[in-house]
Amino acid sequence: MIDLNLSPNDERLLAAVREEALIARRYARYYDENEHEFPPDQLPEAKDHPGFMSTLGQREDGDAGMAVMTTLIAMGQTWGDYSVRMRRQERGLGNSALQAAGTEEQKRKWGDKILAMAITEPGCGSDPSLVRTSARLDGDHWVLNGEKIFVTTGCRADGVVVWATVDRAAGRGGIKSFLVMKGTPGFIVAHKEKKLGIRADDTAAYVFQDCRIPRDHLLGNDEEVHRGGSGGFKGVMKTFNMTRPMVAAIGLGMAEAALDFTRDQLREAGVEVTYGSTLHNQPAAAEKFRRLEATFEAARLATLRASWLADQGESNNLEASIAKAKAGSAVREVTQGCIELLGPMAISRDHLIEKWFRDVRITDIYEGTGEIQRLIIARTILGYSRDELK
Amino acid sequence: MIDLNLSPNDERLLAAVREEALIARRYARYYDENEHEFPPDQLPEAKDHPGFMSTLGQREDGDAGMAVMTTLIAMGQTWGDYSVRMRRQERGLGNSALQAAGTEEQKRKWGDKILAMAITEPGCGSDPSLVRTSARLDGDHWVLNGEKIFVTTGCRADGVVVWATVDRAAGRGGIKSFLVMKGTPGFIVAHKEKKLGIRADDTAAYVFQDCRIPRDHLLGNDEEVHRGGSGGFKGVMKTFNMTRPMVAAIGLGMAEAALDFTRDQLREAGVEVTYGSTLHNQPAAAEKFRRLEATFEAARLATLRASWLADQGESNNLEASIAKAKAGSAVREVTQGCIELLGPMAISRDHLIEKWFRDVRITDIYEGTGEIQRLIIARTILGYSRDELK
Amino acid sequence: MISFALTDDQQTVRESMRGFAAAALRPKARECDEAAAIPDAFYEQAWELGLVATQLPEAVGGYGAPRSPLTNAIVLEELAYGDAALALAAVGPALFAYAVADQGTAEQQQAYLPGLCGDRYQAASLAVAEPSPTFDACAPRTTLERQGSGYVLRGSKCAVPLADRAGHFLVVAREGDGLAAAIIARDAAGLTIRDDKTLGLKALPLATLELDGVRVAAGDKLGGSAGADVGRLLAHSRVAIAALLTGLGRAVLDYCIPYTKERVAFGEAIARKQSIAFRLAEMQMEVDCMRWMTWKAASQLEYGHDATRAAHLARTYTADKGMWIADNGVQCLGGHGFIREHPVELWYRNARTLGVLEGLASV
Amino acid sequence: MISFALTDDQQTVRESMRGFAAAALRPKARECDEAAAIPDAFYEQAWELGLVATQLPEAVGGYGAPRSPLTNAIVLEELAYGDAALALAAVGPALFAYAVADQGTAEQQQAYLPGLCGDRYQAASLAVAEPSPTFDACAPRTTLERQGSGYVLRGSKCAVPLADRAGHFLVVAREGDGLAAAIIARDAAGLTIRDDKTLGLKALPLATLELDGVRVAAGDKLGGSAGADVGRLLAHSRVAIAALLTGLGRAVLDYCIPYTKERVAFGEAIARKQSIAFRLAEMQMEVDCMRWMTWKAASQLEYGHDATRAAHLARTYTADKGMWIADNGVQCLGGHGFIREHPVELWYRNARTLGVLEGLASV
Repeated sequence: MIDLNLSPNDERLLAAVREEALIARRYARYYDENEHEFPPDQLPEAKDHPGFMSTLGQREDGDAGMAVMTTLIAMGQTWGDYSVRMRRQERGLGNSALQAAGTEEQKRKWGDKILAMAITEPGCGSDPSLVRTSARLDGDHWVLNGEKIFVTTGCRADGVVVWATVDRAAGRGGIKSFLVMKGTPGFIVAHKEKKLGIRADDTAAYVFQDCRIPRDHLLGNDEEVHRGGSGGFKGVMKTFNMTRPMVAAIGLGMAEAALDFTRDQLREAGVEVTYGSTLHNQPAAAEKFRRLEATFEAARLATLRASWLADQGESNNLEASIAKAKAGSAVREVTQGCIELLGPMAISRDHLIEKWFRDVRITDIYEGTGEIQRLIIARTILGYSRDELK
Repeated sequence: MIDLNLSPNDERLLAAVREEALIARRYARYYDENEHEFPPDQLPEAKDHPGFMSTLGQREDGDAGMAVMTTLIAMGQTWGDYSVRMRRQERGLGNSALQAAGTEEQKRKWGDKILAMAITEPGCGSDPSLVRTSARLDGDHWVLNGEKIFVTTGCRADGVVVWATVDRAAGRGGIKSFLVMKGTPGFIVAHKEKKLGIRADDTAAYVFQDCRIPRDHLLGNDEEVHRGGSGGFKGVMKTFNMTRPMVAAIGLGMAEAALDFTRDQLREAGVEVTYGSTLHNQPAAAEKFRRLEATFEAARLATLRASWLADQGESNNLEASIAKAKAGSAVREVTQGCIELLGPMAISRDHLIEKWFRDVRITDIYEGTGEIQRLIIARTILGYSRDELK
Repeated sequence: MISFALTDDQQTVRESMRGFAAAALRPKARECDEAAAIPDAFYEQAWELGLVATQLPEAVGGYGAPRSPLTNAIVLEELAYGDAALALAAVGPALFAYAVADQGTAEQQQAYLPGLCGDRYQAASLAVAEPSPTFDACAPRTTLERQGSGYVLRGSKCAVPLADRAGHFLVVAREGDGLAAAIIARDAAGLTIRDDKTLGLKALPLATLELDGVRVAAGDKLGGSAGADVGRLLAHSRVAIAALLTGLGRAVLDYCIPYTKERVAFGEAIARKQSIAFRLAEMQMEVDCMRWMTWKAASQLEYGHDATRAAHLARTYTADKGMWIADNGVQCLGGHGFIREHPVELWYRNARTLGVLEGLASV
Repeated sequence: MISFALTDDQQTVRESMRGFAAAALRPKARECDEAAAIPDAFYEQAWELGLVATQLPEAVGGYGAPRSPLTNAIVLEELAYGDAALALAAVGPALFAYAVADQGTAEQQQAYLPGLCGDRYQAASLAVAEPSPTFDACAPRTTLERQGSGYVLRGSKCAVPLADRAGHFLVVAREGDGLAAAIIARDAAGLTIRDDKTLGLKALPLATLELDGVRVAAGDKLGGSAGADVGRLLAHSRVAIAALLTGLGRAVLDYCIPYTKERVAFGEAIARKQSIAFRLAEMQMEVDCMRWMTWKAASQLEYGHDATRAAHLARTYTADKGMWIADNGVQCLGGHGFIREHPVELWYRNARTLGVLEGLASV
């Protein structure tokens, strides 16, 4: 049965998420201005605050599925701030990779650690087949050499899932992922990058210099090199289907914050956004606001669609890319448009909207740029292979 | 000295052009609804009407150059209608090709004829190097075989400049243009196409079956086949630099008609478009109108820029493509937007705006699609060859 | 609950509508557009599907299936995938029927619905749009005023579907500061009907109604003296148009994919150029978004929430993106997109037409 | 006459400004943005170019060159190509100086202009923008009211450039139903100046002026009792911002071209992908259009026509396209576009900031 309305139970839960988010929002400016610092694992307010997880309680009939709910919770949290949380989340992207491609033993051993994921290198953007970081087998150890950049939560994670090639000649088939824990000799964590936005977030650069790790740190323990075909690469790629709707949701939460702020400001100034009447006789500001709202709503629904498919256990490769690509452009349009609507006041750092404008810009860039997502969508609908459409 | 204001003398001339255009506009609907007919060579009103050329008089200091003026006159004429004119224009695209690439003798011989230009074939869109129509030398005659489509003014022209290859192996270097007069055996003119818009215009399809023409009908008489390089192709390509700003102007004239109609209708309904005050407290309709107006103005200026360069005798290959590409998208945005502004009344065939919406759609398609223009622009600014950027 | 799952019934309906659109609509679309007419046989053929009667109460001769804006949104998308003009001809009478069924008094239902549940095609229509440059469905210029025991209608309406054959019209008008809808017969004194010639939907009979003091019996104001929620009625029609535009958008995309894969330029299929491939990807993104925006509004109607905002946003969004998709469809075909041998130029006209009209259909 | 031809003087000025921007602005842009400050040495260095004094009358110590909005539009494009914040610091005092020279009384010119023609950098500024969510330059909330022999100013202004060092401010306010501009000194009673921290143009000193009943002498209303054409003053500032956005847009494009030609992905330079190449082509188209829109408005000012409409359209157009270009500049660089090692993220912030402010510069 089609229903795109939230259940009362889910409404309650998301209200609790937003309540925490509003508290976290108080710290947003501080960590934006002090980018060398990290937000605490837990905010001072946490002690008097049960946390929304406690209000999750029993899922009831008519409640949304877990993937959908996770997406909506992420949206609610970033409605407060991208980086600051009442309590720090316990997982990184590497954990998803571990779940997707790790052996049972590996999941037991590292499941409780916070794992980042290191894919991008200075030489390769969103093209994983250009990975230069190498892994050489030396007795019972792998020896890693290479550089990684744009590693999300890379500074504070306990360890990382690194993409490296065991045989460059084999192309994508030679790419494997390895688990490396912090403190391993030869694993150097460079300072976090100075960025346009999401400054409190840690985005690290890694260097591996003859970094030796035990042989069984190869994720999935599949040492066979697949010639031609994508091979073990598939496993790690799975991660993307899980992360793209999340990344979309993270951006949309901030875009929604911008819309809410703008609506409130306009209302206080006497411009009420109403619905029903078409273009004419309406204030231009209200009409423009409604267009931005529609764009946001479309991206939000595309994201829920991708997550819902995941809940159904159905493939969502196409829909995950649609969600990511649509959100990537929607959040730019929305935050740019809100600042245009509010004018001079909106570019002041006395308000957070200028920060949301900077923060959301990452959405269309990381975890596969908008261009990469469109490639995936086009290949899918055209039935083209990677070689037929580059 | 930079000056983008028209001189009083040019204002007068263009006012006269518009006066004729308004008379021609009375016939626009009839020839749209009766697409098998052609507008007369001269309207009944012509006899009581001197025609704007008579008011051209002496050019004064401070008047615009001829290329600019020709562009503005074309804009003024299509402000009335795409096809209907007080007096039929005496030139086709083939005439431009003749001027650009013909020998003095050929110009003398065919200069007073109306010549269409036949480039596109069923198999090739905007890629002239795919021309299949062949020209074989047989004694003192060329023998043409092949098909052409989308030949503008193809039905009523006295003759045509046809692109054909004398040596397919030579690629672009083998492409030559030939003059074929109506009535030549083996030159079949098919019915004009049924189109979305510009229905009164004649767009013909040609078939050449062993069509024999004298050897000296080869434009420029250059029989040498240039291997590799574009060779004789360059001559015919020149034509494009002359036609692109014209094509832009033709579309912009109709877009301006749509803007003027919309402004008048809104005013009558009590929505005044004013300037100065920004977004807020303005009616949404007025704000949207101003955006359309700005887009139109930008395309108009880009077109004048390309024509002005021609007047200076400077190369305008880049600017001609910018004008064509910008106008191609601007006229779509403007006419689509005007109908949105006026709502239900605008889709009625009691008004011409729905016709302008259909007519302008050709602008981004013929004489090189918007995609081709962007290719040309990109190659120019990137310094890429045809092979480096396809 | 957040769910995109069709019921089994909805899946069945979607399949059968898809089949009907492919067999009876798409093949006729061009011919009907050129002739600016739809053969009577088509009306009867469509009528046999019982599209209108299905969701009308058994008491008036309907099949008594529950009213489902969601199911209807699915039906309209599939029919418009075939052809929007023929789709509107097929479901037109629902405009009047659903409004009366949802908001009419018992007497009104008994008086007007049985005729729409018969074996032969019966038309009735809704009059919303007006020929004013600042038309706003929520602020019509047409007025309904008390006069004696009844009311009187003054104003003019345009683009009224099926006006050439409708037995009755439901006319939306301003009553004092509010909105009302009144039922009038086609032979009512003071009513003149004039055919509209339009940019798109040419095959669909559309007309202007001149209402020169047309009398309305007291009992013929929708909902009786209590009146009706006209905003809700408009929401139903806006969601319907959003669904039609979604179907049209999908039709354009599905036509461009094989075409651009076959069409060769500069040595390879143009679909392999990023400029085309990325555009197709964008079309796919927007067709999806259009559908979800439509479903969101439809599900608010379905479950009795206020759908004013969602219907408004869905309408605006689908009008914009539908136009964008049709425009790019023409561009993907280049010169062929401008020729009436291919359907994209038809979709280009229909997209703009659907984008500015109101009250063409109902969910 | 329709001409795009620069005079010889204009070509010389353009070349020298291009050189100055490359040598003194672009290399300092990042450092100044991170420090949110401009070294005093830069102000003096820029002052030596005589940008402000050149077009001021000799009678007040200027070089007496004719006022030329077109020349100034060319200068601003070139300086903004280097860096918009530093450009605004360099030409800031012209905001006040040109307004007084164009519309001030003889007394006002004698009183305030000589100080701006000296050997050392002297700041004076213009206050237009206000911190209201519905700010409209033509309908300010700040008021100028008669009081005794003079006037009194009430309200608040924001994003006032060089407010940290300006000796005088020209404040735009509503006077009755019309607009007026009044000159006040920085030490005027009732005036409080508070630094603004902003999204972009971080290096440029911007501040909020609280005007708590600031007294204005009768002779300090711009144009005297007759008042001034404030609309024309605003047009001068809008054309200036349009010129700055044009320079910024060109800077983005010229940075992306070599970058995308060097950057390799999937085996070839990304500039060879149509998705990138066509975007660059679109940027080139819009940079050109932005310039012509700016020149159109500037040439109306230059030749004494009413430039209200052209300035409004140029401002709106360049704000939209400047934002679009900067946004795509970031996208062309991918992850590197988000890092503060490259200038595109700076241009992204500056484009949005320039797009919503008024009264930052004047032509």
